[in-house]
Amino acid sequence: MFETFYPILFLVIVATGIALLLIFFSIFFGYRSKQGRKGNPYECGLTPVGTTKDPVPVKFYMVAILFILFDIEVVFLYPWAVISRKLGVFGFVEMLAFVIILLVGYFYILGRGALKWD
Amino acid sequence: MSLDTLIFVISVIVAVFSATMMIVQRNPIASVLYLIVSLVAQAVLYVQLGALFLGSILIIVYAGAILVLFLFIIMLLNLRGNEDLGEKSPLVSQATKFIVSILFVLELVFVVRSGYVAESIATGVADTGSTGFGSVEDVALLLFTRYLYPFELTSILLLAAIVGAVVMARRENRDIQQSMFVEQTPSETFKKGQG
Amino acid sequence: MVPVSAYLIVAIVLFGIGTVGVLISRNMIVMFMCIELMLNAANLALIAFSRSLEVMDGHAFVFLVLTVAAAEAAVGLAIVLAIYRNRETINIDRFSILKW
Amino acid sequence: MIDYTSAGIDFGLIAPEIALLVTAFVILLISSIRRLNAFPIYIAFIGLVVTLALSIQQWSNQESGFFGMISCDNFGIAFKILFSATSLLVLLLGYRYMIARGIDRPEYSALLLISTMGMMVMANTTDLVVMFLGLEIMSVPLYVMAGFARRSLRSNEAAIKYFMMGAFASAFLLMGIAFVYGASGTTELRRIVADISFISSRHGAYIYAGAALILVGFGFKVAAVPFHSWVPDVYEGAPTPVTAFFSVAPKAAGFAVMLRIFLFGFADLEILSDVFWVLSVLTMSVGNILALRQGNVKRLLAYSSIAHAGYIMVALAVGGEEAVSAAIFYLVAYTIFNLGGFAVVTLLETRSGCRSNFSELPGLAATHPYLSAILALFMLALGGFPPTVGFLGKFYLFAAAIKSGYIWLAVIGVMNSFLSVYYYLRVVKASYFETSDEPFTPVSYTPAIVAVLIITAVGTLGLGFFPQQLLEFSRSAIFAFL
Repeated sequence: MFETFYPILFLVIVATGIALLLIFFSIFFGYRSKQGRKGNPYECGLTPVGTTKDPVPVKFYMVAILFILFDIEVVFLYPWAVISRKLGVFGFVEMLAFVIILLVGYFYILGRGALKWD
Repeated sequence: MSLDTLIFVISVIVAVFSATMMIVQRNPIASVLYLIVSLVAQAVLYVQLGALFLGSILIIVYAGAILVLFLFIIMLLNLRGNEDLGEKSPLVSQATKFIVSILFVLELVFVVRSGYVAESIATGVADTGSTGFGSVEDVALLLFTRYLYPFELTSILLLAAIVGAVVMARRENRDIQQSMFVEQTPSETFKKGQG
Repeated sequence: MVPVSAYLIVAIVLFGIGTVGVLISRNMIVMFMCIELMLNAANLALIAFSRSLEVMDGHAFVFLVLTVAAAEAAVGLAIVLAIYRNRETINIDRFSILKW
Repeated sequence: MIDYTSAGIDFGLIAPEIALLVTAFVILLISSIRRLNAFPIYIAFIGLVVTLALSIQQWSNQESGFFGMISCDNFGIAFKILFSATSLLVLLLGYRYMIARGIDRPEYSALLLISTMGMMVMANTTDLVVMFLGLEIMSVPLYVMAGFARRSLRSNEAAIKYFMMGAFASAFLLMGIAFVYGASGTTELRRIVADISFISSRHGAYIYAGAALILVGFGFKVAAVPFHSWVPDVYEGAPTPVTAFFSVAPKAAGFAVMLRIFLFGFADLEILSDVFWVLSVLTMSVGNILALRQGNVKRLLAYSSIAHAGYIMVALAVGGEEAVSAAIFYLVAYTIFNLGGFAVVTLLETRSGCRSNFSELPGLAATHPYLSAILALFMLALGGFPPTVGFLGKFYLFAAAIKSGYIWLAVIGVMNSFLSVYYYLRVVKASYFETSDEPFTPVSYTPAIVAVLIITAVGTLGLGFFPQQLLEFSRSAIFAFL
């Protein structure tokens, strides 16, 4: 009774298989030489600057937090879209209210310059 | 030992093991990754219980977005788990907390065992997709008619969260000349690193 | 076949692990993640009950609870960030300036 | 097509909530365009006055709407009136303090309105799903308001502690709702009440576990004793107007929902009244005992709010219409004189560099006779002295307890009130009879806070002498669906 899931299972197995295979080949058959600049992190050929330890500037988090909240809005749209034809005008007005309330939030963010990238 | 029970046992072991590992970890990045693994295992349990749509939502939205936000914030705050966390709280208080929680769990497990649970699910669980249980259609139908009011309430909750997140996390220079409350301005090292 | 009560017991065990995590962990973010784990355990219990009742209400409610968890996570992390900018520590115990 | 005739989509039911929402939207949109300091406060004031009028006008039209998710009865409307009046007073109370602290951001009034709306949603439904969402809509703005003074470490600590406690309580509440749903097959309290006998016979274990978990969840929210450890730090860390709001409105909302769930939903589970008996005695005594040694008026009011939660829990232990109306009477009275007390504390703390410690009180009576008189009045009301409405509140509560046979509970309650009189009078003694060398820094009044002081003082004394109006109000505010 799991027939419906065999394709997904197969996909997962093949994907992980290929990934592991590649790693396995590069470890065991790869030519190894550890000297000079080869060990530096690759920064498109430029000489690498700074270390991986210095903190990421704080202003990136604002985008991340607001992404989560608007991601939830999109997730509500998905089941609504599935039955929007059956709900008709009632469903449309319902989702309109939902989106308008979040639009107020969006205009608030724009106005307050929360996403300003000075 | 049918396939169904096998999958159940495997995902339970993975879920419980990674949940405990999450707590024990010193490095918060490893904790987040263990929590993601635990959630994926729970999603398998959701699917086994017939909640196909919710299982996928759990992985896409929850493990995919929210826990990635946790990871992002941990990277942002540059936590390596090596901060000095002050002295460990006394062993006695930790032990009592542990025992209290174990008793609490045993109490609830006893409640479940004695409770009467309709065994109707003895029939195959996964193939219920066809009988209209757990598919997107049914959840959506219910969500947008009977749960109309809670649905609109969630948009207000999201608005409150947006305003809250902007207020708390936005950098305001007006704050710098602050009130008498300020006992300590942000330490020098942090200012330099603010970028 | 796996009876529903098995799923309930798993939900309760995860809930217990979350409670232990909240009480014992000393890093704010790990404590926060344990609360999220508890919320998910409650979701699992809801779905298990909804399965045994053959009623879909549990699913709609879990869908709404995921929204609540997301909103809580966003606000909670914003507060943690505000704290971190004021002070460098995330350790919950060191916050004792208000001890009576 | 789906028919919506039976849906009962009637916007009249949620008119006050919509008014609050629209006001919050206007504030948010305008504040995002221009930085006008006083503007949001005026809009919020107008919005709250409109909301108050709408909820009063809604009185006694008992119906349920939105697929049964909203049950708008006198009980809910009474709390709508209480919440809008409370947030109106808190808005006026805090305006001057926020400017002095430099944290008068426009979002403050918007968050206050959204939180009030969440409370109204909580109090006006018999569906556990909507209660949970209303609780979250109430709590999220409060977490942010607690940490509003972002640059102050105390405020940050208050925010994170309140957040962790709140989220922890919501997880327990959700697990409780899951168990109740599992036992009864529905989250609708009315259908649970309908077949409670069948449920408790077949799924007895589940319903009790669910009730216990819900009780733990709300225990945190209402700061009952075993779950009260977060209260002093959060109440003292948060800005004073926010603490005033904390100590009154979320507590009233928590009790509104607890009254609905435990006295209406699970009325037949006898063991619950014994649990509440123990809880209320514990909360009263520990709250009072801890308040004895406080050196700061703000912390003292925090512990006294725990003790008052214990008094109100007497109604939950006793049960029945008499107790519910006594609880509503007490909640209204407590809101009046507690907000008054916090108005005085806010005045004292607005002076730069001053906290509301006992050491700073001497000389208050000498320099500000009226202010110290009002402070003394509020302290007497909190202690439950006869002329004030505080005495009547406790009187009706304990009378209801005695009438239904809870003699010992009433006796312990009275003893606790006597114990509490001691620390309330310490405040009066400090401001009147003690003297200190350094001069008392003068307090600056604004029309808004003077209005709050007058309203609360007149309310405390007036209702003390003529309580019929409030008594009638709380008598008719019983569940319509009992």
